Amino acid sequence: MRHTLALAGVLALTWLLWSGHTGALLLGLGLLSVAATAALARRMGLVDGEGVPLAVVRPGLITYLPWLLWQVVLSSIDVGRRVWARDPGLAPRMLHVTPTQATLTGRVLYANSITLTPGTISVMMEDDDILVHALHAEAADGLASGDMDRRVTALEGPA
Amino acid sequence: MIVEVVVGILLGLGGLACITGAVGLLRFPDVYSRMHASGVTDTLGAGLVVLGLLVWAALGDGGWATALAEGHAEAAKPGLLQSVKLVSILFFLWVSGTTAVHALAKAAWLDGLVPWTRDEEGASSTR
Amino acid sequence: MDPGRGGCVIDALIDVFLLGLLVIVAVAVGQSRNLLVAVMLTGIYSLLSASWMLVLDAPDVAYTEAAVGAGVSTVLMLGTLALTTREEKPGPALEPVPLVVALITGLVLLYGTLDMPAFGDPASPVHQHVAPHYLQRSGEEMGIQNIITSVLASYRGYDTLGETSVVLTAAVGVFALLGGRRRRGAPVPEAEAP
Amino acid sequence: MSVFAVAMVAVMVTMALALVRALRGPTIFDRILAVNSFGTATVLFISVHGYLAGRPDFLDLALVYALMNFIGTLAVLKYLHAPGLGAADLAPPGEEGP
Repeated sequence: MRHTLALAGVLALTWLLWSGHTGALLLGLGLLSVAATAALARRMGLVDGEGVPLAVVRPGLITYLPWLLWQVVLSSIDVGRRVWARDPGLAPRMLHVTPTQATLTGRVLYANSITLTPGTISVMMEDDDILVHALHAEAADGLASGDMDRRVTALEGPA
Repeated sequence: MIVEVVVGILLGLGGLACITGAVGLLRFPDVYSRMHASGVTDTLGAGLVVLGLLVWAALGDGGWATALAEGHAEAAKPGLLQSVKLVSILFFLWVSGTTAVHALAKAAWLDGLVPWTRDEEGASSTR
Repeated sequence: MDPGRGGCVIDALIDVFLLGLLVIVAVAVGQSRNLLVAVMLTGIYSLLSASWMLVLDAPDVAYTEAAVGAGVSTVLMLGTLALTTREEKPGPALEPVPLVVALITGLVLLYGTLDMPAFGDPASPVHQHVAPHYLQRSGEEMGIQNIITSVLASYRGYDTLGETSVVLTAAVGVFALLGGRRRRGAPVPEAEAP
Repeated sequence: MSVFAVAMVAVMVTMALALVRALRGPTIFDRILAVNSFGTATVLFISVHGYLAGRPDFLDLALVYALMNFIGTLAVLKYLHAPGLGAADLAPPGEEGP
């Protein structure tokens, strides 16, 4: 029920912010569509911890997201430099990293963070093993140092 | 005037990042490395361009922040709605781009596509 | 007020760019023997044509193109590929008669456009008849802010109802033809590789 | 607005380059990646064009595309690995398990 309510809330907020209408008729129609969508999603079995990932929303995101954003900028610039360089210096390699997060949500967040930063892409994800394609040695080393892993673990740590 | 300069810099850098990603898409040796290049377009390029548009929507001609500062709440509404949509666009581009690239890498890997590596440069046929 | 109009260089550039790419993609789709590649290229074609509709100030058509062209029709074409093969069977190299027919038809259509009113001409007949009424009064008559919606769903309600029943009939027919056979065939594969 | 024109040209160059990759392949994954990149560029094209033409009300369209592009990419990938696309959807609800 918590998830259904959260879904309905997000849907209603989206409806309101994307349309900007405040007339009674349109608000009523909007409410109707929100209710219908939430009910249908619930009936289809989409409303659970995976479909509505409430577990991702944590106070730690406030510090983690800016850090991740900065990493994305840094690695984008690095990849961009290689694109224009006469010799890109590519040495692609596959490597395995072992996530230390306890929950599945945490591991998915970690794998997605890996993919979001250019230079590393998570290819396969098993239970406690992520197969990563790294564009060059530095990207692989940066990932192997486990800095991002520690940050995501710290993010999920205190419940 | 200063707003236009800032917007111009953001849009220019964003455009440069977009082109960079696309050039990498052409130059890099195999599909896995090209994914990294397209990541530059998807993250930095899209981010900077949308950021530039956001600044314009807030502070440009008839932007919402300007309108609010002058006390025209009603005039600020379209700009605010645009900003919300721009943020949503960026959010979806980042979230869905990441997921799509991961799905693509996984599909290619499961399909048995071997990544290009430096030592088999001569043998690489993907170019 | 409308800096996008008025023969700016950038406007001409956008027009030439979009139309040029549309032609290139269309030729490439025709050339491709691999049908999966053709489907991918039609995806690009749809993206381009939606942008083109937007540039022509027809956002409603662009929405439809975005929702149908990029989303549903890709899936439908892939579904079709799943029922057939990925490679096109080689046909005859060049058929002169269809080529001539297509060329003549194209020329006649081009000739026909010469009689059309200029792009965006407010004095053209379509803007004189009932359109002003809809534009000015639909807000108070329907209470819906999107005029296209009120035209489709109310002023032209019976027409839309007819269209919808045609689409429904077609869908039911397709399901009746294809659905039953699929179900009786091989057991439904569980999603193996997750 | 010359500011937006610059971004517009950059986005168009991006689209053209992505199209070249889509035409050249060589693997199907290259083409899917190129289409995905092209889609991102189109979303930016539509967003910037709204501001260039002074009518930024059509951002919804970019929003629709940002979502549709993703669905299209996933549909193609799903087809590649389970060519019976939609087989599970056609099955009666009872057969699918929980």
